[in-house]
Amino acid sequence: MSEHTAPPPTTAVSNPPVEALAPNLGDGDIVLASATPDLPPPTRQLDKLAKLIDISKCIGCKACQSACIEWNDTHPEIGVNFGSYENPHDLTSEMFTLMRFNEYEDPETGDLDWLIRKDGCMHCEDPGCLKACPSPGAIVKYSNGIVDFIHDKCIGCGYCISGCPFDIPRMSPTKHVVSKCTLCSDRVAVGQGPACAKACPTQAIVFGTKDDMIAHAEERIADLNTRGYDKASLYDPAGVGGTHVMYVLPIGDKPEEYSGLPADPKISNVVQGWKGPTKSVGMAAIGLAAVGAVLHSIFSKPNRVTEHDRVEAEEMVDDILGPEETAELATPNDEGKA
Amino acid sequence: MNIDLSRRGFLKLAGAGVVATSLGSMGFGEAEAQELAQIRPYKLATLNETRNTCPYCSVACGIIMYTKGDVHQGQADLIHVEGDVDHPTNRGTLCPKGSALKDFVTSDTRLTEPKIRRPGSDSFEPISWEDALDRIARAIKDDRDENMVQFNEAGVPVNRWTTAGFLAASATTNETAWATFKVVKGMGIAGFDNQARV
Amino acid sequence: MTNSWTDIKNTDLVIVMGGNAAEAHPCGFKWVTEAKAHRGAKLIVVDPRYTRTAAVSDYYAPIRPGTDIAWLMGMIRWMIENDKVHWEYVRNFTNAAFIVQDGFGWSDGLFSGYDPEKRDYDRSTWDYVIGEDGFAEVDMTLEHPRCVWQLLKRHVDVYTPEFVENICGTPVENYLHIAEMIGETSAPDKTMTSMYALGWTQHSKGSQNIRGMAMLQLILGNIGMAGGGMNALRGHSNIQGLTDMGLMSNLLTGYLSMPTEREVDYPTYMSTRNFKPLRPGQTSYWQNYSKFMVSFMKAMYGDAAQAENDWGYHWLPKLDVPNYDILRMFELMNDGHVNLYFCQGFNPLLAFPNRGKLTSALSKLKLLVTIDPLETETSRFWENHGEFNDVDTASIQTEVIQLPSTCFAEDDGSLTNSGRWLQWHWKAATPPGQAKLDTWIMSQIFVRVRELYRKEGGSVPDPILNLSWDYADEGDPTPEELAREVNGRALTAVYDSTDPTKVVVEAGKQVVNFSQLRDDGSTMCGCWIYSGCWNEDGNNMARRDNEDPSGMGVYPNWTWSWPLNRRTLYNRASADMEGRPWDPTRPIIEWNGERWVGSDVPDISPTARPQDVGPFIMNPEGTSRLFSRGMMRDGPFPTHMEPFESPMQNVFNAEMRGNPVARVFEADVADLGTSDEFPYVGTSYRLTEHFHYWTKHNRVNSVLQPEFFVELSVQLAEEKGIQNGGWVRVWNKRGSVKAKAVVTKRIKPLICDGKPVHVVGVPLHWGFTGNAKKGYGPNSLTVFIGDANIETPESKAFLVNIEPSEEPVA
Amino acid sequence: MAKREFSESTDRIVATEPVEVRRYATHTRINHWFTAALIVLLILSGFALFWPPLFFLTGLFGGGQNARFLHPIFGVVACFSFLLLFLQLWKLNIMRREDLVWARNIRELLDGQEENLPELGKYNLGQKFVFWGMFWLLLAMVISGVMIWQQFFPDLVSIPVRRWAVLVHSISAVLSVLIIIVHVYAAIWTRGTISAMTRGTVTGGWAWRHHRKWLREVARRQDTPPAE
Repeated sequence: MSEHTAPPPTTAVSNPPVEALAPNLGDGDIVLASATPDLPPPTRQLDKLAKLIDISKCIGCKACQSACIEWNDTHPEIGVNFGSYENPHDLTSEMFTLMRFNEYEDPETGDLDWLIRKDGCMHCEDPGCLKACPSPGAIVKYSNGIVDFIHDKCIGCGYCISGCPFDIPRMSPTKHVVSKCTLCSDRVAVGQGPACAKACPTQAIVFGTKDDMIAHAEERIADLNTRGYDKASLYDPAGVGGTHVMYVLPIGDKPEEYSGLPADPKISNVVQGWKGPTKSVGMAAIGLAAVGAVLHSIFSKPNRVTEHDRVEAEEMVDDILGPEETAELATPNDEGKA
Repeated sequence: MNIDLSRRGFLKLAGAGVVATSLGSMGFGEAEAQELAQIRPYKLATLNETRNTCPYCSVACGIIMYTKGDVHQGQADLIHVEGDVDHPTNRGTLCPKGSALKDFVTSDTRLTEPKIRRPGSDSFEPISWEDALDRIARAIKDDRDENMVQFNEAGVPVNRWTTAGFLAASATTNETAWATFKVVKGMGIAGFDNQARV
Repeated sequence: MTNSWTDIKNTDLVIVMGGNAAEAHPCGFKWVTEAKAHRGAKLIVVDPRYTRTAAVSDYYAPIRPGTDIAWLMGMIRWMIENDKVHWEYVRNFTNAAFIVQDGFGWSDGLFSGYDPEKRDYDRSTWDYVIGEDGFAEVDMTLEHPRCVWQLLKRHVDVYTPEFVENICGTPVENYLHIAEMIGETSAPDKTMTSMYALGWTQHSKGSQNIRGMAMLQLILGNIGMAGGGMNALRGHSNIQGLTDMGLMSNLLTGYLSMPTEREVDYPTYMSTRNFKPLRPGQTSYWQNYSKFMVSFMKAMYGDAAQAENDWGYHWLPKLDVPNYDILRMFELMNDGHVNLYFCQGFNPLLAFPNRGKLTSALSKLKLLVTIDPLETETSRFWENHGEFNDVDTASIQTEVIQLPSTCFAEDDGSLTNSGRWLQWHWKAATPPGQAKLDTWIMSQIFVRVRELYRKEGGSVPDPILNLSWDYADEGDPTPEELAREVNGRALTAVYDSTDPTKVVVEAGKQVVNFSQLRDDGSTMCGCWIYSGCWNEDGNNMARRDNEDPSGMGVYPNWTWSWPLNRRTLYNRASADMEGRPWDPTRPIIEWNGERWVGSDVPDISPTARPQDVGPFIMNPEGTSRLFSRGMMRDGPFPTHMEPFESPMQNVFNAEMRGNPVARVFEADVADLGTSDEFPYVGTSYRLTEHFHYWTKHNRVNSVLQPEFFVELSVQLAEEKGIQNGGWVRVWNKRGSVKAKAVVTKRIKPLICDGKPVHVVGVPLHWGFTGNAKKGYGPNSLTVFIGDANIETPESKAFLVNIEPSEEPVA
Repeated sequence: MAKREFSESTDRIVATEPVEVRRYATHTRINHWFTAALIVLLILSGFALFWPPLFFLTGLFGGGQNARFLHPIFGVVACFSFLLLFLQLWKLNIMRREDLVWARNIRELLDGQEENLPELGKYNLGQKFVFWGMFWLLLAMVISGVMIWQQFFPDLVSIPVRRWAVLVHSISAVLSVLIIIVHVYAAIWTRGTISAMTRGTVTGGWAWRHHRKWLREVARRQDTPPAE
């Protein structure tokens, strides 16, 4: 490891270094960690980063998928064609990003639009996966916005899958750990941008500080407005506190048309209820019950069998059985006699 | 022991980190003491980089090849390929094919030894370079001597050899092309083309 | 490409027709998205399918495969009718004003001089009227009834928008909308760029498709302009280089042409190639032909090439037919006339039409040698793969030798990109196993053959014994040695052409460029257009200065571009008759009163006065050609011709099938089908996830597009009961393939001649070797007929039938 | 032979001086403790995944991955074990009128005044509540548990349903732990109870005090009419 630390990334248009640099992301940059209520405060605040996917420039070439596989050394299966350009057929624990295709005909004009969306982790400001995760530190969020899965802390419970509002994390059926896009945290750590953004032939995927990306998106939207896409918009959903992967949507008023991009994603109330009240109220109730029992045992005398009870019992038994049988049964005798 | 431990744990609800540490020290594998952040180790550190050009389409994107070892001093294995940001045309970008160039170079259907399929046989068998090249040279000599058209009816020297043909690779370098051109036209082969015909 | 990839960012309008740039050239297409984002440029896509390029287009229109000429002639008609013409450009920079001989004419879809027996034209009248002064007659008013402009107006008159719609299936309203968009670029300061590829070349009249657009671009004044031009997006990384380098049956290096039998000696050969100017003061650069030819012969035969033996002219093979192109070679092979065949990094079994015929032809060879880094279907054509390659292995007597070669990662050298940049690359990895460099393999074969001739003598040994082969290691020439040979050097001192006492190059030194070549044997040069690539300044192809002073994407010091490091061809045409740029905001070069100056190397003598010398210096006219004289076998103007297999008769001439002068081999006539038997139009294409037949060997690309499929419209699927994702069989007389069906809204039935025409899209990329699922290529179905001029097979339009089917058995 | 309404066939008086009554047969006791043990494991592994401060408990199972793997397996076994117990005990846990009277006077019970409480059979309402409570909660947990059993049923239900399942599962877990606390404490507070599940017998006094009808019936069932 060399002395000097890698600079913070500002763009994906950069050639990765070959010298060994100290990473610029570390414990001190973690602002959220799963199941870690008393996380030590970050030592500094990094610039917020974002990946912007301009669908109006995307040609659906899958360079992002290819670059993703190569950089992350994943091994998706060679599948089959099922009547679509989508391959693999869904995100998998070996395919972190996926081009989704939808042939959309404008209800008024009947004009065809081939809507192609790069699906993958949105790196939410308020990550549902992290909220749901029970394993301390298995999911972390850095102050630059990257939400990362720490595989050797993952216990394979799949709670993050229920927690995610975008249906992104995928469980490896063999390794029993969950995977998703890391926003190439290993590249970011040496001052680079994600492999997909670097590769994207038309630069439909761009990367930089979130402020720069929003400014860039505004330019793009202005251009789209002049081309008849007057509803063009930036997708940075507030429901999850904004995301660090954003889209420029030409048909901005119909995100669902982009292969089911949720119009108003947020962490499900059920998940909120489960990780919120249930946990606190539940554990409180259990605590109270336990304490209550202890106190009761201290401050109230226990319910004891009295001499009177013993006598009553013997009398009752004598009355029913009569002296002989009683005598036979005098001492403990499991065989007894019917 | 467990009871005791868990009590100690209860006393120490000071955050998983700390608890984990205490457990770790008690030899609980899963909860080994470890820093929270675990960025994947950066895989290009200390590799060699070499400028090259994508061999696929004619955009001819600039690429950087990251290798373990130096090709000029023995073995060099390709680890990663990425677009070259310095290149004016592709500015570091690569298409789905260029991004996966490493898989072409390291493909398990790369050819590694000369092979020969005998007439009627249902399989290839290995053959040494020497034998293969001698066999080819002999076949060329014999067929050329037999079928070279030296003169046409009018007695004009035409030196045309049409019973042999050569298809050249339009992914080879200009230098390879020049060597190939000299050899093939030099031998008088008329049926000489490359993919530009397709 | 007349322009460079990076120049596309300067355009106002991009038309992608006859290609699918986003899908086949994604990183080059970046410059289209740049032009859109930063110049507000618009993108038009005209294609039978709504492609991935169309997905980011501003306007899309469908067209029936193989009808581009009608579409383009209609556009020219509309431009003329609506005065969307760059008049000053047309008058001065094209041959619009030239007077054409009376004999020339056109009727019933045929030009004058047609001979149905020969299937050829007598082209003698397709030329200018030459005056007493030996120069062509012109009428600068363009009023003369026999001037090219008037002939053109008459020629395109029939192509009304309705007529075009009837043939092409492009709805009139779409067509007119596009006409409006294109028309705007007739303004001197507006440009359109045409990006095309095999969607235009792979037709029996491919060259005429391209001419059609070139003529439109000339009429709009878009050739030679920044952000303009005719941009052929070449398919392979060095297909430009191999063509420049003359690895073609009809070419020598640098577009010098192979001698034919009629050229009985060198003087006769040269007599048809001295190209004296057709207008006063014009450059007619081919006047230097002999300098390039002699220098080439010296490069081939060294000292053995002398004036006395016509520089070894007779050692070159002389052609008895126009072309020993690949189709002809396989035809000969199939007739048992070929014994030996070499495939160096080429997989013809999948790349060429009528696979059944190819297999039968390869089976008749004595020896097939394949040189490739990867397994190829060709090298295993004899191997049975069930339905995917159903051959009787035991009966195939061909011996096959498969030689493992290196790939790009393992060699040094230069590749010439589509924009004519020669870019040097460096090896990074060690070859696997015993794989060897192609240069080593070719040299080893050569030295062995030469040795046999030295020992045994034999038939015509001279060209082999005299072949110049002075490399440090004869068995293994280095790329550096070869590159320096290509650039050329002085063999003896070279003197100034005007001052014979002044030495311009000393003996043994590299020539600076082709201007120093001589025809007296004092210079040698492998490929004249590449001269300058490695001169005394060193390896210019390895230059890596990516500065762009003009900001117009010129990058003058990035590697090296032929000719003379020029980045935009015909750039003289970017300025008016006074030498002022048509668009002052996008100047390439301008006349400063004494010389041409600017961001690019002028495509004209730097001191040639703008009023005197025309921009198209390679043409004796000094102008470009709206009328191509006798240069093309199938007409001086493009005229609508149907594909050989078409759902529709030729509207001009019901008797006419395909291109009337295209070569058709007897044996293939029986294989042609008609629309009553095969009602659907098949067309072949590439997908962005794959590169031809290589990437099916790659795991990643096989993941991204794993399995062979065909695309068809929702309507056709319903008609045939085809399920999306289900198996279908597509067949015609030549073959049958089974594929998954992708039923899509992106292909819609076209109404042509009042009837719906269904298109079936057949992507290539699959075979029986590699990682991806086994599959077929479209070439099992395509027609074994090529373009009338250059013999590129008609793979983009053929007839098929389709039905639901079962999974094939491997 | 008197009819059996408030007792199991295995219940009997095993001694008279002092009176000692068999309350649980050996197999029933084994069944009970086996179930109890599994439930303890379930609580340890379950709460480790439910409440972060307890995550370290996964260490008891060799780490999170193992705890995650074992928990549902414990669960399934526990359910079968409980099912056996259920089949043995359900009849006498059916509600009766006197249970309501008993419930109304529950305060007196807590004050140790049981004079006015009705005579009870083998179980009082509290015990019945524990029994049925555990039954329904275990049922809920096994069903919801399978729905979120990622390793073996990854795609059994949709993600929204899965979210509900995990909520139901955790609420049920909390409730069942509350019940278990009541169960255990009641057993401790009511002296003389524990032996029922350890030795299997209770004293006559305990029986007379808390389950008089049961004692009476057990005695009657042992009374052989005098020979003529």
